[in-house]
Amino acid sequence: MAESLSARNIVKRYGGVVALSDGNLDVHAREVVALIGANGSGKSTMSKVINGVVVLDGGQLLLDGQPIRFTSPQVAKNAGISTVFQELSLIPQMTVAENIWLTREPLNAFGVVDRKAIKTRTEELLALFEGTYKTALHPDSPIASLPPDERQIIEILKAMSFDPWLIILDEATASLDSRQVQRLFDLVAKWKEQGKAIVFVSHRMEEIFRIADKYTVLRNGRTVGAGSIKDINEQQLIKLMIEKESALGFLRGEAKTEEKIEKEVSLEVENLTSGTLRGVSLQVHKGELVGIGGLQGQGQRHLLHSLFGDIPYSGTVRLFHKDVRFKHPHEAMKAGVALVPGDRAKEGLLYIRSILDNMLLPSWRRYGMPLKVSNARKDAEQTGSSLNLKMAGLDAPVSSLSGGNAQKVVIGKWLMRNPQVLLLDDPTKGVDVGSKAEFYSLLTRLSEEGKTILFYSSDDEELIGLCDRVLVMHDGMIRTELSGNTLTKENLIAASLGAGERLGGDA
Amino acid sequence: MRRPRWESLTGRQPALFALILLVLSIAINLIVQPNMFARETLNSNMRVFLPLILLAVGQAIVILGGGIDISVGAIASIVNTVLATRVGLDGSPQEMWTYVFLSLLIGLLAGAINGFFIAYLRLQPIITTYATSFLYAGFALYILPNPGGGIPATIAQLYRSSTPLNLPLAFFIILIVLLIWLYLRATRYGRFLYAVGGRPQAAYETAVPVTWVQFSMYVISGLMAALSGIAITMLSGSGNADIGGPMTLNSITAVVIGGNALSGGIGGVAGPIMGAITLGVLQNIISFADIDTWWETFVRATIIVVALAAPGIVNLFRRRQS
Amino acid sequence: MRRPRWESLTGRQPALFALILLVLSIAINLIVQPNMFARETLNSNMRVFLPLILLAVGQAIVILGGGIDISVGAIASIVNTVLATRVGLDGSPQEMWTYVFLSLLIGLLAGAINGFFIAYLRLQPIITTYATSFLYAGFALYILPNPGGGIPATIAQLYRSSTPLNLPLAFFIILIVLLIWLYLRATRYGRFLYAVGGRPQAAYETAVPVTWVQFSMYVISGLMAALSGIAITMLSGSGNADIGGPMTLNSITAVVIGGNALSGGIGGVAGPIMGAITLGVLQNIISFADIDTWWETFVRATIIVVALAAPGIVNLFRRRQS
Amino acid sequence: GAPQTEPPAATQEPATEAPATEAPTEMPATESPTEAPATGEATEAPGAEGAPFTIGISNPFISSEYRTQMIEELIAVNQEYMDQGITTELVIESADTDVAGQIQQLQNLIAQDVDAILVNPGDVSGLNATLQEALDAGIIVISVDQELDVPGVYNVGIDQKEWAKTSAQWLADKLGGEGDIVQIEGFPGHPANVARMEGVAEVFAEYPGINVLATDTGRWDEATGQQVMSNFLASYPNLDGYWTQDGMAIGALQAVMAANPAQWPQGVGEGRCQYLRLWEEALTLNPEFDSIAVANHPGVSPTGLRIAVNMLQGKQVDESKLGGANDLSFVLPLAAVITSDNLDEGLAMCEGQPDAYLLDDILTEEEVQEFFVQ
Ligand SMILES: Nc1ncnc2c1ncn2[C@@H]1O[C@H](COP(=O)(O)OP(=O)(O)OP(=O)(O)O)[C@@H](O)[C@H]1O
Ligand SMILES: Nc1ncnc2c1ncn2[C@@H]1O[C@H](COP(=O)(O)OP(=O)(O)OP(=O)(O)O)[C@@H](O)[C@H]1O
Ligand SMILES: [Mg+2]
Ligand SMILES: [Mg+2]
Repeated sequence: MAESLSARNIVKRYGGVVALSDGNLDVHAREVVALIGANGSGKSTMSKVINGVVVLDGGQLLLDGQPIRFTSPQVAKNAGISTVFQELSLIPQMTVAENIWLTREPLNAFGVVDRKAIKTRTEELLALFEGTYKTALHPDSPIASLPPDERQIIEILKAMSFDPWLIILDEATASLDSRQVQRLFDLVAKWKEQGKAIVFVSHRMEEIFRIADKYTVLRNGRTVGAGSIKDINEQQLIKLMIEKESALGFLRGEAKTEEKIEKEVSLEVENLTSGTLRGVSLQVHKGELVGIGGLQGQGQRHLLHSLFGDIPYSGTVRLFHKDVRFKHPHEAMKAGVALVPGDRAKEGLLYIRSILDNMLLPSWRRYGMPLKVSNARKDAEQTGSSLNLKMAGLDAPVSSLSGGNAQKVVIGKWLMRNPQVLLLDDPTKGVDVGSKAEFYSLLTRLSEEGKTILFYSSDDEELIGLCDRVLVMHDGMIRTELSGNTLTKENLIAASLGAGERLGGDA
Repeated sequence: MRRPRWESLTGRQPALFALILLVLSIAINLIVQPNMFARETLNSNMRVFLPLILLAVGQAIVILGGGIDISVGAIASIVNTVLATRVGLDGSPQEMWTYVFLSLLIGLLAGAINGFFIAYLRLQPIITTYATSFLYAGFALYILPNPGGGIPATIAQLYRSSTPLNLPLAFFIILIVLLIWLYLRATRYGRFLYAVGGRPQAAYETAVPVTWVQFSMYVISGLMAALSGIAITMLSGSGNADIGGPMTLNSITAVVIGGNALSGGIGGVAGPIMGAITLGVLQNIISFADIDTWWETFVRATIIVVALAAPGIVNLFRRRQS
Repeated sequence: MRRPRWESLTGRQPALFALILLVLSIAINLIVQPNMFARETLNSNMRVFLPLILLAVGQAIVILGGGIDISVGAIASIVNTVLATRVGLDGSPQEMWTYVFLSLLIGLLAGAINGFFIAYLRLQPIITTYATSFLYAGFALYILPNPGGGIPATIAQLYRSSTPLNLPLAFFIILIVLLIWLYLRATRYGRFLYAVGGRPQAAYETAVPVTWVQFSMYVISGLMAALSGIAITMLSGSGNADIGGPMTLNSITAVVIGGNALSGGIGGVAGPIMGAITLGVLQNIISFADIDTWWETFVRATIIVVALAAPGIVNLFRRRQS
Repeated sequence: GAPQTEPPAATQEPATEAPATEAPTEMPATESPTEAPATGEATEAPGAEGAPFTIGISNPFISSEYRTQMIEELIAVNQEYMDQGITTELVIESADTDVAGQIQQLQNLIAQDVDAILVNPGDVSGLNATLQEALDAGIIVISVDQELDVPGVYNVGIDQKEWAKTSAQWLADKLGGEGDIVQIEGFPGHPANVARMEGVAEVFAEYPGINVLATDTGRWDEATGQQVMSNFLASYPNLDGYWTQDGMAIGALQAVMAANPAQWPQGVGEGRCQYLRLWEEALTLNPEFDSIAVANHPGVSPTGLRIAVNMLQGKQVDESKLGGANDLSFVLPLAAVITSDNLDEGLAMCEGQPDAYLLDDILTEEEVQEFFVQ
């Protein structure tokens, strides 16, 4: 097993875009290096250079001090490097077991894949995350049928099954809930013990300080800092990541005041029931920012999509005191409701079309017939900059954006409709700290303008920092409501696990 | 700001390559047929190209929207047989216009059937239209089992030899089609079309009326096929149930040469029009270059291969360089 | 654990629908042609179906891997013309086997050319193979401009009337092909094929040799096309440069009826084999049901539409219900 | 179209001395083995009294006027025999299909125990083995419209080469052996096209003054023929003549009429009512125009049916009357040769017929008897 890998002065260009101009990274066995940076700073590109998926245009890779060229993923795999890809490397049509063991299937004497062995070994791997996924997850489940968090788990297990000495986790925690993250960190600790090296990419500061030993910061494709995590604090890290220190203070929102409660009720849900939802009732006021929390897959997305007319349901929904029952997202949009979907890889974006096209798709109506494209362009530019969107230009295709920036396009296109009710389905997955801050201030501004916001996030920090109230869902029901000083991390976790009733006493 | 690179040029102007190819082939044609731009020659060429051009426009829109329509040729055949049997060689101009109107309805209906299966029943476009192409071709054959019939010579003559402003009639028709397309592209419908072709699921999530857009694009394609059928009837003056069949693959070729991505969402209509003209000009070149009949097939094949593969190969070299 | 739903049945056994369709059409055929299972009848049917079956197998593999091969018919034509001109009506059996071997090499080469363009130069499969189909068809025409030539009658007879174990020879060939496929599918190569067809980018990132797999599947398809060309030469006993052309679209139809997704990654080879047989049986039914000539085209088209559309429609109802 | 039981006229015969009288004597020797199946059939099925006979038709291409007229006439002639109790309803296998498909058609006919098969082959040799199987099963096989080389299979048709020579000869004569011409051919490689173009080349080879400027394919398609002719006219404004065939002739003439050049080329036409009517119209535009229309008539098939019935009834074919490449062909006279001299007659034959109607001739029962041993 190797002892160290170094990347020196890496340059990588995509057409005219320079993704990495001077990337440096050192990682040694038995340590976790946090690779951090704003969206589009080149973290994923660095990962792809190290694992051979893209070929570098300049610079050098050193394995145990020896120069090495990775011309294809095979070469890197043989050198013991494996990756959890930000956009996942799973084949939707194939099963869990087939995906995990792809290229390393155990074979019998005739070169035939040993299906039994595969199944047993997959079950062993799945056991590592036992209890954090739905029971239906099974070695023979097709990937296409799995929710994002379960796919992420499979991607992690797949990377692990190579038994590499270096594992790159590119935003592996973005789709995971706190319990799943904990399991992953337990594994990381074990890997360290076994002498493995880990590169950990995340936008969640709390996670970085929890498991990283070292840090490397990328800014605009350039490594601007590296060192031991002990020697640095969060504010300093963030300062390294972003040039301007805009809206940083907002990061840990101060406790909200209760003054908004008097305002009128804008969204009222009674006994909403569908496939997974088992009678959800809630009220949101105008100008209120209400969070929805809980573990993955407790019905949060179902709730949002039902409200958006995407999933049929029974029960009543009142919007501004009028009973509504949207049969199609179209109707919801007409009534001023917008949903920012979470799984950007699957929904939302037209990758081959331009950023402009994507941002304006839901809003063209406003621009007349024929369309006044220059006005639209101006508006899109404005929304883009309010979200800190890093792009070559509005006419560049979305496929040229980094993961986090693509997500900003998804958010931006819905904000451009200027909705009255904003449903957010885990929108900040993979969005960097700086942009998150801008996004939070944008949300706060919107709620101050009187918009109604229902905000689901898998990031507990975010809910606590941003929301007036948090409704914690468990098993298709709202179990607990946290607000004011009951809105703490401990309570949120306890409630997520279904310990709703005991809460009052704990606080 | 930045100097335009080949990539961004072809990316934003997918028709650029089609234009180069067209200019090139016209140049060669001029060598072998120097009087190519004489009014008569130009007109006799353009009126022959027009049916394919119209078909390619419809095909381009469907392909832009992420579909494909294998039945366009058969729809043109139906229209041709209807006109040839119902109007007849000694029909009145009035009858002709009535049946031209009926032809458009037929195109609309045939397109709507395709659209219904594909947009509402979610069947695969290539297979569905391949299957309906049998139905439509069978129907054309049923209407006119034997080539024959026709339209009044005076009306055919109108199409064949009108040259308003000393320009072929076909120019004006192409211009009108192009203007309608440019308007359409600048409307919300145009944006929806690109969105649906880009990624229907994403478009749906954005509340683009995907089903309706898909349905409508097959209707447009049916309509264009009907227009093509009318044009070819005017050109030949007679009916033949097989007349449209061979044009289907040519229309797809024209669209691809025109720079549209077969996977949808990229391209336009001007490119495919140029592609269709290029195909016609190539035919001319081969015919005038006095190539031995046996080599013709070969030369033709090679030219098509090059035309189809060239953008890909250019891309490849670009990629290698960067 | 869970009761098997139609969805999961067709999802995991995409060939199920093809099987139902096949059984159904055989049942109807039995009504109109009661002696269908007599050895002679069975043999004479199977030997006619075999060329399409072999073509469909190659096509199925390419489609599974996310591609498509429009040139298979033309490759079969080359092989047919080579055998018919080089072996000749009075060639020796030994010559025949030499040229059968050469035919396989030709199929391999033609497939490799396709594969090179598509896998290494990254050109679009549908366009590339459409273009090479012109080249290959032109080449076949060059080898044998006029239909004619042939293979020794004794060898044709061997193919036409061998019935080992009282079963048509075709059965054994199909069985061998199926066994090879089942083996292939169970190997790592099989997994790679499904992975590349499913999501090539992900496969690439997982260190699957994507380029190589893509290349190899066109080679396989070329090889199967050559086998198909050999079979059709044995069947007809003579050469005709146009012989394979019409079979290409039929092979795609067979694959789709067989339950494979045109988008790749789903399906197998047994389904397409059943699909090809179904197409042949349908032809039989139409011919025995004594349908009036003009309606035949219509009936044929309708049956194909239904066969192609049925899985989609079933899916639709399933979706509506859930 | 109304079935034509009364053949238009026997008047067209002079045009062709049937080129059928070569090597009549050596034949019997080589023919005797192949005669065997036919005689076998005669004894198995008890001759004329074994009736009614079932006759099957295999046709792989449907969308042409020729094929439709052929099928209609077959049905009409068969009706005569049915009325006499000699045959049953025809078993018709007719659909657009490829070689494998026609093999399947033939196999299905064999499986249905027909007594005779009339096949219009889509491939000159691809059906040979299957037809041999039919012969082995004691079925009488007659190939119409296309000469096959299978011992035991009789062919019925016109001589394609002779057919083409007739009009080429006319053109050469008309131009006085001198002038610039163009040619529009059918599908390159199609056997009929090959035979025809050979004939045309033979004729023009004898006239060094005739200068073939260009040859292009009109793919046997009227619209393509028109386009090709338009192109020719644009680049060779002083054409003296053109040679073409079948439906392309209509397109070519339309192109000439549309271009209306100062000097019209003289051109070859086809024996179809639409052409004759167009010709008549062309004369109003330019009385100088002259043409010739030679029919490639579908009536050869119903004539073939009559021959099949006679064979089924046990009559002996008079081998000495056969011709063609292998002396196994009933070479029928051309049905109609229309020139400016008898254009009126041609138009009269078209009276009441649709445009698509091809001038036709079906041999009568008596005429067919000529081919059998008396
Ligand atoms: N395939 C591509 N084509 C063109 N440009 C690309 C491509 N992939 C990435 N880029 C560009 O390269 C830069 C770095 O992207 P990268 O994905 O490495 O960022 P990242 O640090 O991973 O960001 P995120 O946190 O959003 O995932 C971005 O500006 C992006 O737009
Ligand atoms: N949906 C769209 N959103 C934003 N810009 C667009 C869109 N469609 C076209 N454009 C812009 O318009 C210009 C021309 O577009 P396009 O390539 O579609 O041309 P076009 O007129 O369709 O050409 P033609 O019709 O061949 O092919 C480009 O600069 C392109 O970026
Ligand atoms: Mg990234
Ligand atoms: Mg364009």
